[in-house]
Amino acid sequence: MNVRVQTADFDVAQELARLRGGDTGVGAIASFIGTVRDVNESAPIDGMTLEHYPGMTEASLAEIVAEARARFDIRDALVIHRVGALAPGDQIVLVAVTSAHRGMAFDACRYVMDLLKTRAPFWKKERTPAGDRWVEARESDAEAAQRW
Amino acid sequence: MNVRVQTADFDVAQELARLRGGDTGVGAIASFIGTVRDVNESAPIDGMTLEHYPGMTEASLAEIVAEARARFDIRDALVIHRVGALAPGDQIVLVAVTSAHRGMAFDACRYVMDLLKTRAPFWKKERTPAGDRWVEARESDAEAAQRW
Amino acid sequence: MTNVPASIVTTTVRLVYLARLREAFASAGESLVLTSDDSPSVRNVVAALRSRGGAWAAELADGRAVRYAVNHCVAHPGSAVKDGDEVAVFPPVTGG
Amino acid sequence: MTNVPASIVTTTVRLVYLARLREAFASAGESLVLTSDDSPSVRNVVAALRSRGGAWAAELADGRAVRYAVNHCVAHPGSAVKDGDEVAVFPPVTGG
Repeated sequence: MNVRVQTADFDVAQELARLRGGDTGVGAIASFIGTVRDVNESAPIDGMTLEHYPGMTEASLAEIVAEARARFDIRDALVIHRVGALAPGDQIVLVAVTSAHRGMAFDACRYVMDLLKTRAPFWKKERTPAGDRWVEARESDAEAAQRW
Repeated sequence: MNVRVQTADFDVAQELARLRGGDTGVGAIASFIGTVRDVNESAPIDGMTLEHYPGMTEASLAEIVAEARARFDIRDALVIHRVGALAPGDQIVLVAVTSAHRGMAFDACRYVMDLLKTRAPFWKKERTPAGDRWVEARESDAEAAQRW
Repeated sequence: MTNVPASIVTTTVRLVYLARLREAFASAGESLVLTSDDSPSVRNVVAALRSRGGAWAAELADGRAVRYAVNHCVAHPGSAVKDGDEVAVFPPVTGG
Repeated sequence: MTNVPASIVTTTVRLVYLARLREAFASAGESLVLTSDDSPSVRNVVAALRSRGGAWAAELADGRAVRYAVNHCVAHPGSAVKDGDEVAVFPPVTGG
């Protein structure tokens, strides 16, 4: 299963090894990890809670991966997104793509992240010294998704 | 030391953790791993030997990383390149970049790989059933580097 | 010509509210019965909610960024809804 | 005006051959003494090697893809070389 939503952390080396499996046709692995920062819009962050929409989340991620497979010449792709309470420094998301050559791996990895950011139903609620606040969507994310 | 040339394999999870260190200003980690394929230009590959030019290799990689730092708003960057005998499936190179947001991390990671491919003094010699052969430089790599 | 009265159709949808809207509405979801003489759409759902006033009218006002899904697929105000559909109402996503 | 004879300068460089060229030349490197009445460049080094004929002339012929470095920095045929420099001659790189 190449799309996972989980509260548990992940080990990127293990996940990449599993993704490649025994496929020695793979020459390139591009990956992206999103992590919790301790600051956002100049305000300190104590942590955050990731909420999602069970059912739609998995469908949405699977659809994005299927689109990436159709659009780019890749061997395989993986998305892991965590939900629940996270602390600064914690890993949030892993997107990894294998392909024969690096161009397609980079493109597909970025494509999946850009679409995930605007289409996958996750919401971040930050804990700050001034109280909790829902993170606002960034216009730059909409623009990144529209470039494709 | 964020540029390493070594015969030993590397663990990507460990390397990324070391790269991030305690920097909770990091929100994005883009990474790329190149691996040995079992086929190249339709011919089966039993393995390869990576030769390099000691001294220039490290200087060249450090220069590429410095250029990436100057050009992109990133927190840190790492390059590990293996040399010596490698088998199909083996990891060859790791490029990893940390930044606050994903755009710069993706750009800088790809930039380092594109420049490494055309400037860093490494040469691959493939072992094939028909004998050993030096890998020829690919025109697409020169084009990728020129896009920047 | 004779005017034939349109048949009155009721459509029951399951509503799901998420993230900031779940908190603003103080509800994770509910069942909503639409009464309409036409094919109902997400727009009819939103209109029914807005008519409640208060947080409903404020959060779903024109110009507010609200997203919709019907049966887990991204939807738009014009998307059709039919009996038994799950209609989700949520703010722009902020994962990753 | 009187013609003043130019002084004859010798420049000794350390040559490094890598990868396919190391094999073609059956050598990992050598010392080369350039005798020149002008500021020598990589071009003079290449000319001296080509004049040996055989693999040297073939591998370093015009139109062959050959790369150079002087003291570990990417260089070009016009790059100056001075006494004590390390000049590397190698094929286009293929790492990564």
